[in-house]
Amino acid sequence: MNEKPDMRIKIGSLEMKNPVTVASGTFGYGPEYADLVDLDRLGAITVKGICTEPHVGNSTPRTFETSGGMLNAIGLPGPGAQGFIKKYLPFFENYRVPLIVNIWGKTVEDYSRVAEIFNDQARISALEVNVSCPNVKEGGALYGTDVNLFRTVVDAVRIKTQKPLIIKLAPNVADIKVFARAAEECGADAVSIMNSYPAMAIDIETRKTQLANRTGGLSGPAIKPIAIKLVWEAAKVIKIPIIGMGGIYSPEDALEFIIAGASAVAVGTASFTDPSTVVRVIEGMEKWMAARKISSVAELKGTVQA
Amino acid sequence: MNEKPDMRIKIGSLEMKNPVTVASGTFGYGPEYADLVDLDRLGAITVKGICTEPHVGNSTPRTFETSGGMLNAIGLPGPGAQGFIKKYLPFFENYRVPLIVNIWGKTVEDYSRVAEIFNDQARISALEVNVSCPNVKEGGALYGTDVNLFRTVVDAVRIKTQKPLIIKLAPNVADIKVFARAAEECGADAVSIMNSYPAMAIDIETRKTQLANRTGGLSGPAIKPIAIKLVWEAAKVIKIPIIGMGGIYSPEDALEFIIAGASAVAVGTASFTDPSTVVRVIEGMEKWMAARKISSVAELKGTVQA
Amino acid sequence: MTQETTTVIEHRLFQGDYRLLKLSAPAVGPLVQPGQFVHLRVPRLADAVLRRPFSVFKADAAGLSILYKSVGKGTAALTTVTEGEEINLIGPLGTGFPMIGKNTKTPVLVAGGYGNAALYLQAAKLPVKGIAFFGGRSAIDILCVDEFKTLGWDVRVTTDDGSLGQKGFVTAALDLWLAEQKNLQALELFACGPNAMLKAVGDRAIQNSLTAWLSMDRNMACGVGACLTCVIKRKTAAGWEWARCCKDGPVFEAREILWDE
Amino acid sequence: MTQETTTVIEHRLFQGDYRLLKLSAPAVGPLVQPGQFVHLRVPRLADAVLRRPFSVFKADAAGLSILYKSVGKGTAALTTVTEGEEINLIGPLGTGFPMIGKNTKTPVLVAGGYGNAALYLQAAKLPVKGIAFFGGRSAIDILCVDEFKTLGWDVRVTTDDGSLGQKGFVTAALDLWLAEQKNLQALELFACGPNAMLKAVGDRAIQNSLTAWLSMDRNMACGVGACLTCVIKRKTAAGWEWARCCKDGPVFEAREILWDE
Ligand SMILES: Cc1cc2nc3c(=O)[nH]c(=O)nc-3n(C[C@H](O)[C@H](O)[C@H](O)COP(=O)(O)OP(=O)(O)OC[C@H]3O[C@@H](n4cnc5c(N)ncnc54)[C@H](O)[C@@H]3O)c2cc1C
Ligand SMILES: Cc1cc2nc3c(=O)[nH]c(=O)nc-3n(C[C@H](O)[C@H](O)[C@H](O)COP(=O)(O)OP(=O)(O)OC[C@H]3O[C@@H](n4cnc5c(N)ncnc54)[C@H](O)[C@@H]3O)c2cc1C
Ligand SMILES: Cc1cc2nc3c(=O)[nH]c(=O)nc-3n(C[C@H](O)[C@H](O)[C@H](O)COP(=O)(O)O)c2cc1C
Ligand SMILES: Cc1cc2nc3c(=O)[nH]c(=O)nc-3n(C[C@H](O)[C@H](O)[C@H](O)COP(=O)(O)O)c2cc1C
Ligand code: FES
Ligand code: FES
Repeated sequence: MNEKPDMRIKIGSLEMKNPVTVASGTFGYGPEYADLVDLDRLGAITVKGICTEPHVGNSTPRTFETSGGMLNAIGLPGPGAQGFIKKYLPFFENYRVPLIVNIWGKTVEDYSRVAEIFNDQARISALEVNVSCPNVKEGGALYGTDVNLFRTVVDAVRIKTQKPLIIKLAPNVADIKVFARAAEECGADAVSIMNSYPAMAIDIETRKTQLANRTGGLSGPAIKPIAIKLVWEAAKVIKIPIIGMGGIYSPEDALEFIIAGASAVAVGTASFTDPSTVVRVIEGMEKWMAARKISSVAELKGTVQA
Repeated sequence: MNEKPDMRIKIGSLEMKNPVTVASGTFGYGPEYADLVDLDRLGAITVKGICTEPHVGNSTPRTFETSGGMLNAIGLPGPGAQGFIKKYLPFFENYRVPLIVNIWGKTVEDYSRVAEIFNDQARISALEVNVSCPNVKEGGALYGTDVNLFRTVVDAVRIKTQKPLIIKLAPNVADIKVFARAAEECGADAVSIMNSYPAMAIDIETRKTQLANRTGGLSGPAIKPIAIKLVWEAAKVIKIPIIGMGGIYSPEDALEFIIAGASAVAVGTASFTDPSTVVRVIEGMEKWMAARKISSVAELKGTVQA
Repeated sequence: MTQETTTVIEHRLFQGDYRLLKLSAPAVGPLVQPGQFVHLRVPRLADAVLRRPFSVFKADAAGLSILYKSVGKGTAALTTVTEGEEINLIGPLGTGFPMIGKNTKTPVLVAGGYGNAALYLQAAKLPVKGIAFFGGRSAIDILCVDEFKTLGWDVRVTTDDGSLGQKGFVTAALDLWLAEQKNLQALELFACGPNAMLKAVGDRAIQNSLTAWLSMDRNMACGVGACLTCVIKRKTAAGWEWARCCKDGPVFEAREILWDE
Repeated sequence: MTQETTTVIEHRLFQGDYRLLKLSAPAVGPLVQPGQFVHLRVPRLADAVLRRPFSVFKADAAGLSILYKSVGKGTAALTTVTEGEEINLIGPLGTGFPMIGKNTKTPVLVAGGYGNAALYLQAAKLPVKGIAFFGGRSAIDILCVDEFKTLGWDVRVTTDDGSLGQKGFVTAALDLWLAEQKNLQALELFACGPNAMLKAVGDRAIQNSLTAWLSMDRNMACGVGACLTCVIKRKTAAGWEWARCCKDGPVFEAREILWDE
């Protein structure tokens, strides 16, 4: 019948066989969903944020469900760079799927150091830099919303790694174009948009915030229209690829991001709702494109009417 | 049984018998919901944004439904200041409910002029300045996200009116505290938080944006956790009252805003879903407080645990 | 206009893809005028903030009914409501069809899709019965022919595939018929259906200096005139102004409407 | 662990506020071990992004059942599912109860609320039957007494209001009984219920150097160990580390747990 569309895309030197990955923090370190999802079916796997040293993260409660979304303030607990290499990297020897490691730090030196450590790991295909995590008081928020600090971090990481470098932008800025441009100018190979949006909920009976960390990040279908807008805006000013995310639940959602200007997409919160989402998205995109004789994702990218 | 709680609050010299108004643009100019809602039951009525001159607004489609919310890009059509005075102000002679008029402009002079015109109208109880409308390219977005322009507008309006002055903040800023403080310093009597959030949706079949204006503002339950966070942040740094809004659908939602630090609240999108919401919110708040022997809204305000 | 919690009295397949939903609405039912609509809060549509507008098919003191088709998530959810369930509605809304002018001898109805339902009350109310042109893709899409006949209307059907009545567009049938008429000034048109059909009917009316009342279907949010979502361009001396389909319409006279390109 | 679209075979009031939901789950059912849970996508909860976790009450090749109470919007929506409807689930999840130690002569079950259901498979599986302490507010809250008796367990009931069994807390009854025991080392505890009860059971076990397996109830998002929502503090040589209730638990040995304050 219809020919299979060409789903391949490139992020710097990283070739993905399809444009669909998972959002950092929503898919663990890889093994957690391996029983339920055929990992090698994905364009890439993006793991939870990792810092140089092991980190304990926030107290509980760490998540809270809201209308059409959820709040999270996990606080980036993790085994640290060496811990990740020892504990989780061997797992990926049994898979071919490209591995994107999300990194973060409390200081510029942290970022630089963790990038350096991972630069030597052949199994890691790309680094995604989280400058936008709204949960860690020690840095995240600041790096992502102050363009000078932002440049400092991107520069510091760029210098330490030859791997494709993805900068994950903070959504809570007046003008995303400023940060998208800065990332491109500092030599990033791609940007990802968006992280969860700073938000909060309160239990009116106890007067306590619903998250131990007080504030957290809003994710899920609720934020999709915000994410689409940010991707569309950024796509107007940069040439490097954009990985779009925020509330992707269906092939149609993913296609909306591509049409808005993203080269790739990530499925996040939807994996909690239904772990089969990410594969369903890949298959659905393929089918949708084939039915319309769209020969490649590249052809579809940014085709929203001006 | 239980005594009625004291629901009164003050916005500058404006005394409201309860802290509940409606969000500008979601309740027309007053008469539209008069058959369905007992207008005098409200703490105040806030009408759709008005500029000096009649304005035509955006093409259609102007709204689009999303998960847990909606996009709007109405584009501030309206009869202009004189048109409003002639066409709609007489209607309010039959009601006692305080009237808050939302104003906007394309230039600082527009803002100043419309404030001046309305300053002479005794039936108008307060002005709410929309510096945050994301839809009108000619200004809105800029005034609300650049703190210098922001101050210029607030100063220009303040000088022209003795009426209580409410500044409606834009949510899409890196730090809402900066704008809340600036409003207070420039002599505003209150701030309202938040306007709808810049967002977008695309029809993947036609590749057209779902709104003629391309982008629009996201409102409804989806954004409530963002609004709560912004109110909570602003409340930490200003003494003037905050009118909280964003996805209020129930008395519990309204109470959550009050506990986060708002003195008053506005029901917006919920009036479309159910016009009876605003009265249900007032009655429900009263009942909830009475049952817990909370004697006044003032007592409840900002009681979230630190 | 009032808000009422109604009860589903009857809910069944009506014809083809169309379902009949009958609600006990003692407050709203008796107030409905032909061409008006109701704004329903669809049950079990928890993540949707907007109501859905539907023309009133029939209405009396006992209740009101609508005919609808499942076309999206709201109408799909509506198909799952069961008898006895409650549905909140606001109505009656909008400015419906006027009485025929005093010089009108032959009222002419033109309808497609749910337009047949939207015109029923008008067809019943008009003191003179005339001719009704119903168009649709296929026989299954042509609603209520017998009901209009019973009211005394001369019903002419066209279908795109010729499976019922004349093959072709409803406007072609209307054209042929108009060409035969001696006294065009005795005619008055009432139409409800897809946009393209409405525009075609309006154009013919204007060419022939006839009055044509068109019921416009526009996406709505509030349904009561407050949000300015549902606007169309209405001609004025100076050019045009926005008019709200939910309040100033949905029925407009063809000459009032400024169609976008 | 697998994901399966199951069919509701039975759904009815079980006792008091509790409902029994039985699902045909040929893939998941046969894999369930005592103390494991399933993660359900609740139908008709369109604006909710999270699944809801429930302990498996009974399971076999034909299906599995849960006992649940309506406490919030997810469980309220669950009450509306009907026989024949489909429910998607992931399971079996978590690390459940272990077999009793080889020196254990008398296994002791302690349960409150849905804990009675969560312990049933373990009660059925254990080769030695011992004593079961069930607590609740009132007679209506004490589930499955006869089922446990049928399995051969000595069931002791306490209720806050004395409407069934002993009046008072389940832990008080446990204390009295423990005080009578000569050979504490022949005991092994298995508990599921409210947090305060679990902590009290754990404290007693530690004081008496007993092994106590506690099934912890924590809010969950992913249910599979990926999101780090459901963590509790587990003691380590150096201090403590986070352990995930959904993967490393829900069952933990009392000495492992570092209770917050
Ligand atoms: C005055 C009026 C009278 C109507 N009468 C009838 C009737 O009698 N029978 C009938 O079957 N349909 C009628 N419609 C159309 C009906 O309102 C839509 O089919 C319905 O809103 C679609 O909702 P959905 O959630 O299924 O579709 P979706 O496409 O999922 O809806 C998404 C949004 O678009 C809006 N929308 C989608 N299609 C339409 C449309 N054609 N018109 C207006 N809004 C739309 C919805 O209201 C909703 O806000 C009428 C519309 C109007 C304006
Ligand atoms: C391992 C495990 C096994 C469980 N087994 C059972 C069982 O067999 N029978 C039973 O009735 N209940 C059981 N629960 C509790 C059950 O999951 C909650 O009652 C249910 O999630 C409440 O959802 P809701 O939408 O009705 O409540 P809401 O309060 O509206 O839920 C909001 C959010 O809080 C979470 N939540 C609320 N209460 C709890 C709770 N007590 N535990 C965990 N998360 C909660 C929900 O999952 C949801 O994410 C179990 C919980 C866990 C963790
Ligand atoms: C539980 C949870 C944990 C997350 N952890 C991280 C993280 O470690 N690093 C990061 O850059 N983003 C993290 N995110 C943000 C997601 O990667 C993603 O940007 C966001 O959730 C929006 O996508 P979604 O709406 O599809 O979930 C996390 C999100 C959630 C819900
Ligand atoms: C249809 C529509 C029109 C609006 N028009 C205006 C306006 O004219 N001026 C303004 O300041 N805000 C306007 N708003 C924003 C609302 O006043 C409110 O800030 C926002 O919708 C968030 O509240 P909600 O989630 O309760 O709707 C409009 C919102 C909607 C949905
Ligand atoms: S739908 Fe709101 S004005 Fe018509
Ligand atoms: S619920 Fe996600 S790790 Fe346990």
